[in-house]
Amino acid sequence: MSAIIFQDQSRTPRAGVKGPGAAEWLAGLGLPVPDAPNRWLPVDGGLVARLGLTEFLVEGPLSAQLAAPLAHGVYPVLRQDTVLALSGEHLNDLLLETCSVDFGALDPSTRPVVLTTMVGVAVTVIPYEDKGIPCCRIWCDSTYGEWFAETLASVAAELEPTPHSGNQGATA
Amino acid sequence: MRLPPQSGEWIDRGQPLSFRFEDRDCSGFAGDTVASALVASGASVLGRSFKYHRPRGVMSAANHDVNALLQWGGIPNVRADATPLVAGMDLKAVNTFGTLARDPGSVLGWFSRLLPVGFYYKAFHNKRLFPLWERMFRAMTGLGRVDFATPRLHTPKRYGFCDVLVIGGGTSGLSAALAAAEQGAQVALVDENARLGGSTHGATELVEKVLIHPRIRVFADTYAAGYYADHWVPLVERGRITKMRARAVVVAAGAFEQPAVFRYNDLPGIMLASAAQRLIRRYAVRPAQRVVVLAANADAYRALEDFAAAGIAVTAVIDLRDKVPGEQYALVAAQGIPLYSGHCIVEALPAADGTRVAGVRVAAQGEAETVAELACDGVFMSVGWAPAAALLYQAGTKMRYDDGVHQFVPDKLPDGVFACGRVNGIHTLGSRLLDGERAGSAAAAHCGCGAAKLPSVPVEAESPTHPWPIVPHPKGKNFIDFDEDLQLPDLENAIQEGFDNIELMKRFSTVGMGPSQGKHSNMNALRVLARATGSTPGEVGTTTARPFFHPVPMSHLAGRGFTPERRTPMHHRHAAAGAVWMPAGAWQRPEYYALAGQSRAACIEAEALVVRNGVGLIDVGTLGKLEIRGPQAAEFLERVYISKYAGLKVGMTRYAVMCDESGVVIDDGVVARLADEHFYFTTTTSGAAAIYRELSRWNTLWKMDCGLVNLTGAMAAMNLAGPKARAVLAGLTDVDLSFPFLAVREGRVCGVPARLMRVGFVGEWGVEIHVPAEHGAAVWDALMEAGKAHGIRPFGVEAQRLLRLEKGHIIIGQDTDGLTTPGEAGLDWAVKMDKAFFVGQRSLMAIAGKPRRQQLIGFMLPADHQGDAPKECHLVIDQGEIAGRVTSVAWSPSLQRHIGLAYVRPGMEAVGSRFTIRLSDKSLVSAEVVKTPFYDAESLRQKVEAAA
Amino acid sequence: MKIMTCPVNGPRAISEFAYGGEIRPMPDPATCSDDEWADYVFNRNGSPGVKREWWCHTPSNTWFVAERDTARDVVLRTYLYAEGS
Amino acid sequence: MPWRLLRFALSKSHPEPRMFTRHDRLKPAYDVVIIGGGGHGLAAAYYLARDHGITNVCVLEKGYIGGGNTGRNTTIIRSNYLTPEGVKFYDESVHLWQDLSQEFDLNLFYSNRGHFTLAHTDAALRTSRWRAEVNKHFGIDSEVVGPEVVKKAAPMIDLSCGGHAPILGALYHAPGAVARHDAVAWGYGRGADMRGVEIHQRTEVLGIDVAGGKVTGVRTNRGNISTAKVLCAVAGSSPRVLDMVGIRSPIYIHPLQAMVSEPIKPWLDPILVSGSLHVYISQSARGELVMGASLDPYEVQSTRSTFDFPEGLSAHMLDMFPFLSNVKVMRQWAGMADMTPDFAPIMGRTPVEGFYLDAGWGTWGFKATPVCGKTMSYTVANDREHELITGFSLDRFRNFALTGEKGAASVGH
Repeated sequence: MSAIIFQDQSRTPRAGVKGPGAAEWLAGLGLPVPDAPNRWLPVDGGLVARLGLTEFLVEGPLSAQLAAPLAHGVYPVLRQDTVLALSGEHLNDLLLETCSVDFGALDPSTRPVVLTTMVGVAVTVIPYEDKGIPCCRIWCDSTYGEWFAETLASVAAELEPTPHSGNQGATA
Repeated sequence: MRLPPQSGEWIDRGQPLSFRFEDRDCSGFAGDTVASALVASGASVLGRSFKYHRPRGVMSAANHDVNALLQWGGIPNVRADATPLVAGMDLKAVNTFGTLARDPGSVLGWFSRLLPVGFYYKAFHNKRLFPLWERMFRAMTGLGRVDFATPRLHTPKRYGFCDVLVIGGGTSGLSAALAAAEQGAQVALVDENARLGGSTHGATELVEKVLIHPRIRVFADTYAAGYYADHWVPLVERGRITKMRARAVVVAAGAFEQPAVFRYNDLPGIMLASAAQRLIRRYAVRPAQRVVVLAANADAYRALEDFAAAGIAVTAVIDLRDKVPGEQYALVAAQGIPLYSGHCIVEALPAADGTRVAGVRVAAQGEAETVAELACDGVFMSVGWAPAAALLYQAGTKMRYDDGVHQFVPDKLPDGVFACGRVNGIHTLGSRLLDGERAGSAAAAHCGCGAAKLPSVPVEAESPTHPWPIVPHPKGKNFIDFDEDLQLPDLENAIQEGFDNIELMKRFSTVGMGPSQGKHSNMNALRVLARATGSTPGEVGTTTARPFFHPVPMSHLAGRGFTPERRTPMHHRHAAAGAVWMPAGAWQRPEYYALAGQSRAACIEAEALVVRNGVGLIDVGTLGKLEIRGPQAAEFLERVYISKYAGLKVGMTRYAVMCDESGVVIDDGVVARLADEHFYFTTTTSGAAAIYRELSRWNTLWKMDCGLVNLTGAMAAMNLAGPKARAVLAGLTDVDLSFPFLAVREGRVCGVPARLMRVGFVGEWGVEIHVPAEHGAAVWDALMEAGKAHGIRPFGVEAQRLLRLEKGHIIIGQDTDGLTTPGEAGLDWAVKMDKAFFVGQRSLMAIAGKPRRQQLIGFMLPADHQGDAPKECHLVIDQGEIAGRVTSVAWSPSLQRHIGLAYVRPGMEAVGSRFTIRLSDKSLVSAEVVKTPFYDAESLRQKVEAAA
Repeated sequence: MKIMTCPVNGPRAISEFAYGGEIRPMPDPATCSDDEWADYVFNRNGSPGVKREWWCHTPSNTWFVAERDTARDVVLRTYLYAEGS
Repeated sequence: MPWRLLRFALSKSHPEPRMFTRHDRLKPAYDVVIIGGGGHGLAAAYYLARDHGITNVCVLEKGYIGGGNTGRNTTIIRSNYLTPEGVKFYDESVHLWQDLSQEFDLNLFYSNRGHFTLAHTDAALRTSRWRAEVNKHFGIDSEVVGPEVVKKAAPMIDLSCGGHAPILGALYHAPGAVARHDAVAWGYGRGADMRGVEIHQRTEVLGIDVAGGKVTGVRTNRGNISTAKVLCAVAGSSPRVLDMVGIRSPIYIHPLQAMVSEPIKPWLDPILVSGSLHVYISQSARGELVMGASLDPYEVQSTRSTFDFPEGLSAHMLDMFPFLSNVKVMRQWAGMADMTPDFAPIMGRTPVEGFYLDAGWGTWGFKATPVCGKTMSYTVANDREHELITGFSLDRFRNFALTGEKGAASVGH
């Protein structure tokens, strides 16, 4: 089976902010603000992800803007995550062996942001497609980062070509 | 023996496989089960029974022939009837003394009169002799053997998702899957057999349709191990588990054909008619030549066709029913087979060597006198069925006993759970098709796919199950439970002894507790109990059907077994420096750094002395690191910590102790005020996650105008300490290091933003440096580099423990326990009862009036102390009574004394008084209560300006 | 595995959640008696029934309220504390 | 073969009487009504009749005897507790256990296997020493031992536990034992029955009558009874029964699950417990591995099973014993543990006169069965707590005077 490609993108500039005033404050900076929880929007060279109701993650050059003076109810969040970009035809098989969320049921075009656990580690996941190839971007606490990446890689390496044994040629 | 090719047979005659069984060379074909291959090569005895070591053969060929358990190398309890044949297998029967053919254990059969039900409760319990008996039992008990060389198998586990999960690939299951898929549902179909089709044994048109359907995923050779909340069903495949989350579940698990109960009904050659049919149709194996068919339903007569086709001569059909329906009678008449209706087998007759049935004695139902003795080498029984309802029970289905079909059927099904086919009391082929369609359609509709079709399913015209297929015999050996070697009298006797409800009978007699979990025994046992207590099977009820449906290997359950590991940014620096690790939750922390040729103690002592006399560096990045901002941030901290923070000056820090609502100390740390509405604070390593979560809960509850941020993983932290620490840091930071003890400053270290806190945990001039995690390693390297000239060394947790002990600082969880109040731990000075509120305050108020339980004090051993020193948790003894315990103790290289902390009874805490500590060897050590800190009593070293 | 529905993150395996116990009103520490306080600190409503409980979706640190029948382990509804009952 | 088994061969009919008399109806009044036909309730009935001559007693069981936690636990018996009151109490229990089989003339398979509490952290090692020292103080055989001793007792163990929880040592408790749990209930039941106690199964208590702060009667699905003394020994149902008499308690219910493997030839002699890995394991006389873990994480008053349990427990089992990979787990089940804030039971009189409580047994009720019966029967008979249980009174919570067992639970975890 075609391998799953791992890229460590932890060097991408990023910043976070949370609090009841965060959405308004970001909008005030001219950043696009996803109107629903757990959705993301692309911004040139990066993205703005809404993690739940009042927390945001900004990736890319625009994250520099979060250095702006704070407002009432706005709390900066230092982001030091390990960031992994995964892609490959059989990515979903890897996700099925490492996470209890049904990514297959999510529609990437709705720009979902998933806060869950993979192999026992809390993660933020954005599933998307690139030229028809399933991809996902995963953020996790950098102190778990090494073990997390090693573990995912070892699972990916063992993935079996067929989605499941005992399948008598039926399409999955 | 092997038959000529049968249409639709499962074996591949192009792939012969050779294997060994009991040191005999055998052969079979790909597609065989071990059992079918063995029967094909003429074996009739496949194993020995659990208790009496009686020879046993194929009985169900449906994965509950647990008398045919084999040892395959290191793999115990391999089920011959359910395990595909693999080339080169070397198999031995489990639970035999000597060999399978010659098993001296079978003499136990002669003693069976001496071994009544529950006999082991009735003897062997002489207090002195029991250990001997027990050794004997343990030598005889158990089945297969484990091979200690077996490696840990990492079996993959995956999550699966579908709309409708259909359990059972027989006629009704196939029909259900198809109906659901046709309505647009994503369907998963599971069957434990290698091929779909159930009792039709494979390649039907229906099977073809299912296999090619784009919305149906097929899991063959896979079993559903159990039903768990919210339609969560683990599917056990040979090499993995798929944890299937369905939106609706259709249970089409069918029914287990049930044995008749008569004397010697366990002889090899006596099997269920369905077992014989499997062997013939799937594996082209003829299990016998001349057989007697014991019948009580239409299935038996339908099977005659298969037997004839296989060239098996049927000597007679013995039917338990007085009246045999015309079309069934016609079938035997046509073949000229004698029919004994209203008769039963009272006894099977063993061949001379006892390893196979040689004939049967026939009598009229309820009569003792034999009317015929028929020679045969096989008996095929088809007298009834028991529903495979385990998953329905686990799902919470209410079942009722249906007198029309003499079986339990679903009465009230839980939401989203459906049943069809034999498990639903529907046995006729055409009806099973309809019932499957009904259930599949309804299940799809439940998931919002289409509307439920409601075909009317005709009720069974006649019962496929006989209500009493049981024949008593004065000499017993009429087996009900083949796993446990339980005979009819055993159950009758258990009932007589008062174990007369289904659960007690099961527990006392162990019926249904063997590896087959009662698949062939529970129903007959229940009938026996019902008759004995004059109640109906419905009133008796069934035992609870716990998971698993079939046993599941531990490697499958364990999967890969993920154990997350957490590493600070400096992890690899520690490894390179020879760190000896100690686990701290998910973290690995350096306990100390090993030096070639030096003992652990020496290394730790050296590290401590470097801090006292030079400079040391420790990674404290595992501490919880939190931030709180907002107008009410100070007030929030005042409510969760026992001290005051509203008045804390910007730029200063303060020790912080947290209690739970009962006033027990649960955590501590340091609070630093960076701005009026901005605090940065730490928690213990072990407390970090829970404390952040609990503070978040308080904040949700109190709805205060402030917000918490967890920076535990985002910030690296290290403590640079020692007289030369300032000199090391001076060249690396823009912060004026003359800032006072307990102050905090923000600035840059090695060009990166940093927070510097002047803390005194180890009692020297020291700075805790917090920087973003990505810069941790670089800052660490820079400090080590700059420290070279000053002889800097990294120090580990043990050295830090020693240093803090010299300062009399406590460690939460070591110097406190689950009941310790601040006062007991000597923290009265930190408790501000005059605050409006803090968590635990009200409890401390209530406790204040009561006598104290214990008091933490510092102690020293005499300077001239010889011999062993106390260890942590050695007891303080006062007048022969326990008066406390040591919580921390160490040899202080700086003081050249043994120092420690201990809890003592109130009244013993006076400085200068002596008390006694008892060591493990019961020797007593005298200690003196001393003031803490032990070292640098005035705490000047951490305050004074260290030489720049 | 059992499903718990986080009001923000949606239905998830219950292993993603931390249980915070039944929501019980705290008596006013200033006015309540020692006995009333001890009752609040230690005593529980241990009988089966529908209870309002604290639950936290740990990956997102979202605390919320679940109304759960503890006899059948069935979650009836979940909502954010701020949204009240 | 013991001669006594011969009688089964010699007699035509099965020469065994009923163990438990069947009583068609309840009497209108009893001196003592015991709610709960588990080990504790039946033991209390037995000792009431045997030691205190009180035989006008009925035991009310809503299901069948021994069907609750008595028949659902992993049968471990030990006395290596942390507090003086705990140690004395459980030590007395162990002594009673050792003679029960002969006393009952019923083989309970009381099997002294030795008990190791494995320590994987230095904190756990400290707690082990604490328990060992307290135990020895009261003459109980407990000792902190090194990994090599563990290895000697269970040579096939992986001391590194898969690399993530190395075993640093253990608390070895030689008296540690297991017993056939059901038989304990039957033995006490038969003994009580022979002495005139009535055991009523399938009899559910619907209410308890209290007048003027005193118990006056019990209402059941089979009629009402008047009595002045009620002993409540219902483990997971304790809060419900306490509600009937309006008593508030700190008891909360979490399920405790267990599982058992297919029978395999015995290879494991001692009982092993690992706090860090949440595993306890022993091998039964049938050759089955009996395995348990920690409490379920949240309150549930039912005995449902979860799949997370065998998943997690198996992973930790294989950390210790990798070679069990191919061994199959046959069955899982659950019980309802009645927990208290300080991990110690609640025993004795209550604010309602004539209502006696034996509850809060959490995960350790089985091992206490005999001593509970003895001390509770004394307490009921004399309306005064037996000296061994004075530390376990309900009002310790009102007085913020919790027992110290909580120490062990929080130190070293």
